[in-house]
Amino acid sequence: MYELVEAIIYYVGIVMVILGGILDLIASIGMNRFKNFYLRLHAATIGSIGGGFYPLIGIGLVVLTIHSLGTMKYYVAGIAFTTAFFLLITAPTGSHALAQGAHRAKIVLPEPAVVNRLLEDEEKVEGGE
Amino acid sequence: MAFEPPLCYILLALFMTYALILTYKTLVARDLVKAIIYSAGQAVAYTLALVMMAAPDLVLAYVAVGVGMYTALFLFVVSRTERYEQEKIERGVEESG
Amino acid sequence: MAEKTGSLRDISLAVLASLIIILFAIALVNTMTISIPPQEQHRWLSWEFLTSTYNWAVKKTWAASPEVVTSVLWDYRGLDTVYETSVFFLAIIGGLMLVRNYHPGKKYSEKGMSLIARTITKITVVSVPVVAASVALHGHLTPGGGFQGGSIFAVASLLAIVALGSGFLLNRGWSKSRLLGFRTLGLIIIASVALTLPVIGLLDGVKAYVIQNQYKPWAPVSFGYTANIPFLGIILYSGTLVFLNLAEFLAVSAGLSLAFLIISLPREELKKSGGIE
Amino acid sequence: MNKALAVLGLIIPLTLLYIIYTGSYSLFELLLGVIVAIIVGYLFADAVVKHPGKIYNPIRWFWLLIYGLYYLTIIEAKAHWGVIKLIINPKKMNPGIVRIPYYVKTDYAAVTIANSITNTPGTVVVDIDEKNKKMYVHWIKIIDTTDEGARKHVSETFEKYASKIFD
Amino acid sequence: MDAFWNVFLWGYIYSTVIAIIALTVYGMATRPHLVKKLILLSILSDTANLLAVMIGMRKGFIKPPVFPGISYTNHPVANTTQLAKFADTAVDPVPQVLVVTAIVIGLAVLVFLGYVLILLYQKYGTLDVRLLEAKITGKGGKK
Amino acid sequence: MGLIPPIETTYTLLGFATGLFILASIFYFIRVVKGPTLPDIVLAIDVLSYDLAVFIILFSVLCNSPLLAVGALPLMLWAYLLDMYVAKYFMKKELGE
Repeated sequence: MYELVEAIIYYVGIVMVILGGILDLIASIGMNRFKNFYLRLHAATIGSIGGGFYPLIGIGLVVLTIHSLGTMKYYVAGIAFTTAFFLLITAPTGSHALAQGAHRAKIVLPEPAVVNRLLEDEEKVEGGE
Repeated sequence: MAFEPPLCYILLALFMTYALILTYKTLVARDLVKAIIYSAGQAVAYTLALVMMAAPDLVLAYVAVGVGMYTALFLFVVSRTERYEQEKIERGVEESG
Repeated sequence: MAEKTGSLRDISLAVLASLIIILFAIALVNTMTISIPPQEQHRWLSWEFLTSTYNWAVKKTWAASPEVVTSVLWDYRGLDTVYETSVFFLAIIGGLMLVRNYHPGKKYSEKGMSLIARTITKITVVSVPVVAASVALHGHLTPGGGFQGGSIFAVASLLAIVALGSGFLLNRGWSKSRLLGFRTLGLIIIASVALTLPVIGLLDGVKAYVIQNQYKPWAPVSFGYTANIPFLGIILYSGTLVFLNLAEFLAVSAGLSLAFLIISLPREELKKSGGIE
Repeated sequence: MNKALAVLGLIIPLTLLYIIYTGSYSLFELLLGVIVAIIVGYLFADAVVKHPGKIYNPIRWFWLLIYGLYYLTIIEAKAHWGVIKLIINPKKMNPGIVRIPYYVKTDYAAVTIANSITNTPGTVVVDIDEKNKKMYVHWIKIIDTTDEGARKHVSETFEKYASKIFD
Repeated sequence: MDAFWNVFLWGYIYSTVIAIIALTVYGMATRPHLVKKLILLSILSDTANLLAVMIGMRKGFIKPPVFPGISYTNHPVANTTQLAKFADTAVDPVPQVLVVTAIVIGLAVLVFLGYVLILLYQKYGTLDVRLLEAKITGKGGKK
Repeated sequence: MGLIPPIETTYTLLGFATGLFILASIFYFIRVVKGPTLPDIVLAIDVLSYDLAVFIILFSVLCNSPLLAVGALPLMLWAYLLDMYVAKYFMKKELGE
């Protein structure tokens, strides 16, 4: 039973790590292919969640099954899980803050855009006052 | 083991290359905020170089200082003072000053 | 045209500078001060440190800690580190000239950034000090220590300053005098830990050194290295190292928080309290 | 009194963080973790916890677990696949910023919705209007430009769970 | 062949370090803005620290100088063979110790310099060295 | 024991993943150098840090020296801090408000 659980943990972890590597590569190619800052934000999301969160969890799980590390395996796994937790809550906030700052200061505008409600509303507020 | 020493040296060389290119960009950037961001990237590259050199204590100290605090300090200074570095100055400004 | 010649002069100067430095480097390598590639054998001193810090068999030279860096930092080379801590203190004190007429006790702005950034930053500001404390408390067992934990804590307070406004910390009572007090408290703890054993030695009539950690044959007083606490087991605390790490953590975190709190005060406040022109 | 309850509520998560980060599990470490958690809670608890009663409610934790599993497996996989297709063929995209209203009460619920939106590739919250309870979302492949239609496609599931967890 | 690659790689790594030092020194000498000088000074000090750590590296390295597997309650007695094995694979700790304090002290000194720059700007209204010279001496700047 | 492949296979697979992450870091670095505007550079440094944080942990496992993994958490957190500064600088120029 214990062996079975360990094997499940191991295979889930290793699949997550390799999938994460592939996703990270795709995201980095996307960073170079997309033309605009706002589009690159989406590639960056793949890089942070698919290429950061999943492999971190995966390494944490894989390390738990490597017994040659002794008690230090809990150390590495703990660091991996904590990093994953912080990544899950801070990466979207960073993206949001950056996008908000860029849009407020009008450094880059989302072009081409089908519709830009934010610009419409900002202009409405400025016109009303 | 997967990481024999020559492979580690190649990685170290890669990160030092990152640092070199970013230092050059820092030097030539006219916009000081851009220079600050490039220097933060250079700090990330140095952090990885320190990891390659097996210095975990230094990594902990250097990431906080290099990426976190130098950037904050310089941005505070820039936001209090001026943002652009001028290559040429007008003589008229000098005379009046 | 002038632009072009300027850049040409720049490039030639750069080439000249790098040539000079490369010549220096070749000279260094040829005189074997540094070696390319890195040397295979240890230097004598590093071999001594690596084999003696956790050597239970030879207790007259050990530091009772598996962390070689921290034990060199606070035991073998401790006095130097104390001096460097005081240099750091003086640099922060020098920075306080910006706010000579600073009046605490009034409300500061707490505007901050957007709702999302504020909420997540609050969660992060609560969590990061825990990580910093873990790094500082395990300074003598795993990589880390007072400097590292202190800088991690300072980045947490920096995060609060940027995303929540400096009012978040100032209205909470993190005033200049209080942070300076914590900074000084850290230094006082370091000084008292450093001076405890000499005072005891003086009273007992035996020899002891400033920043002595473990027992030496010619200085037979020590802080001990393990404590047997009921229900918890035998705790390895490595003599002075854990106290000095904690004091340094306090000092560095308070000092850096203070430095960034002052530099981030809004412009009018700074002008009022600085009295510039 | 409220602050003491808030500190008590924070002890368990912070001690858990300390123990996981430290990676060595003994009674002494647990004790140190509790002490550190109490000190940190004393410093910052009243800023984080407004209603301490909600921390002790196991039903909210249960919904958080369900939501986390559902979100991290199914929703993320779908969204990743959508954007990977766009990276392979960037001509098919249809970007723009839409306005999405939200109807939850607390800050934490709103932040959960916003971060869930940003964490799924394809949608990023660009700005948030706290007074009118609206988010401005940059959407890489717009299907519906009206407010309610966009909400149905982007954030309705998140909102359902977020109100269960935090409201 | 292997030795050649090692020498080549290490020559490359040392030359990048030297190039960074040259770039920063050159930039500090020629760039007119004081904040730019400060940024380059920070990079220069970091590079010096990095060079110090690099000299402490060893051939069969990749083990930090920390004896692994010790916690507060679990601290077995390390015998001489374990210690010799550990010391055989660990890097040189002495440069790292020198650098740890140097980093934080460097930060404190830079914070101090940042304060000085803010005061300078409040007094003279510029941070460009040429304009500053003109304002302080009351004459025209560099001709 | 039979269910899990031998340790060498694990190290080979993890080494393959590490190669992918290093390759990705090169592409991110190209974006850092190219990035026309300031937010692009910051975003690229951000994702580069996340990528390298994962790389640090993989590296520490592959080199069989787990103590090197400590650098991952600070590297990731301070990248977030960098975002915050720059966003605040864009929005109002007054960082301590």
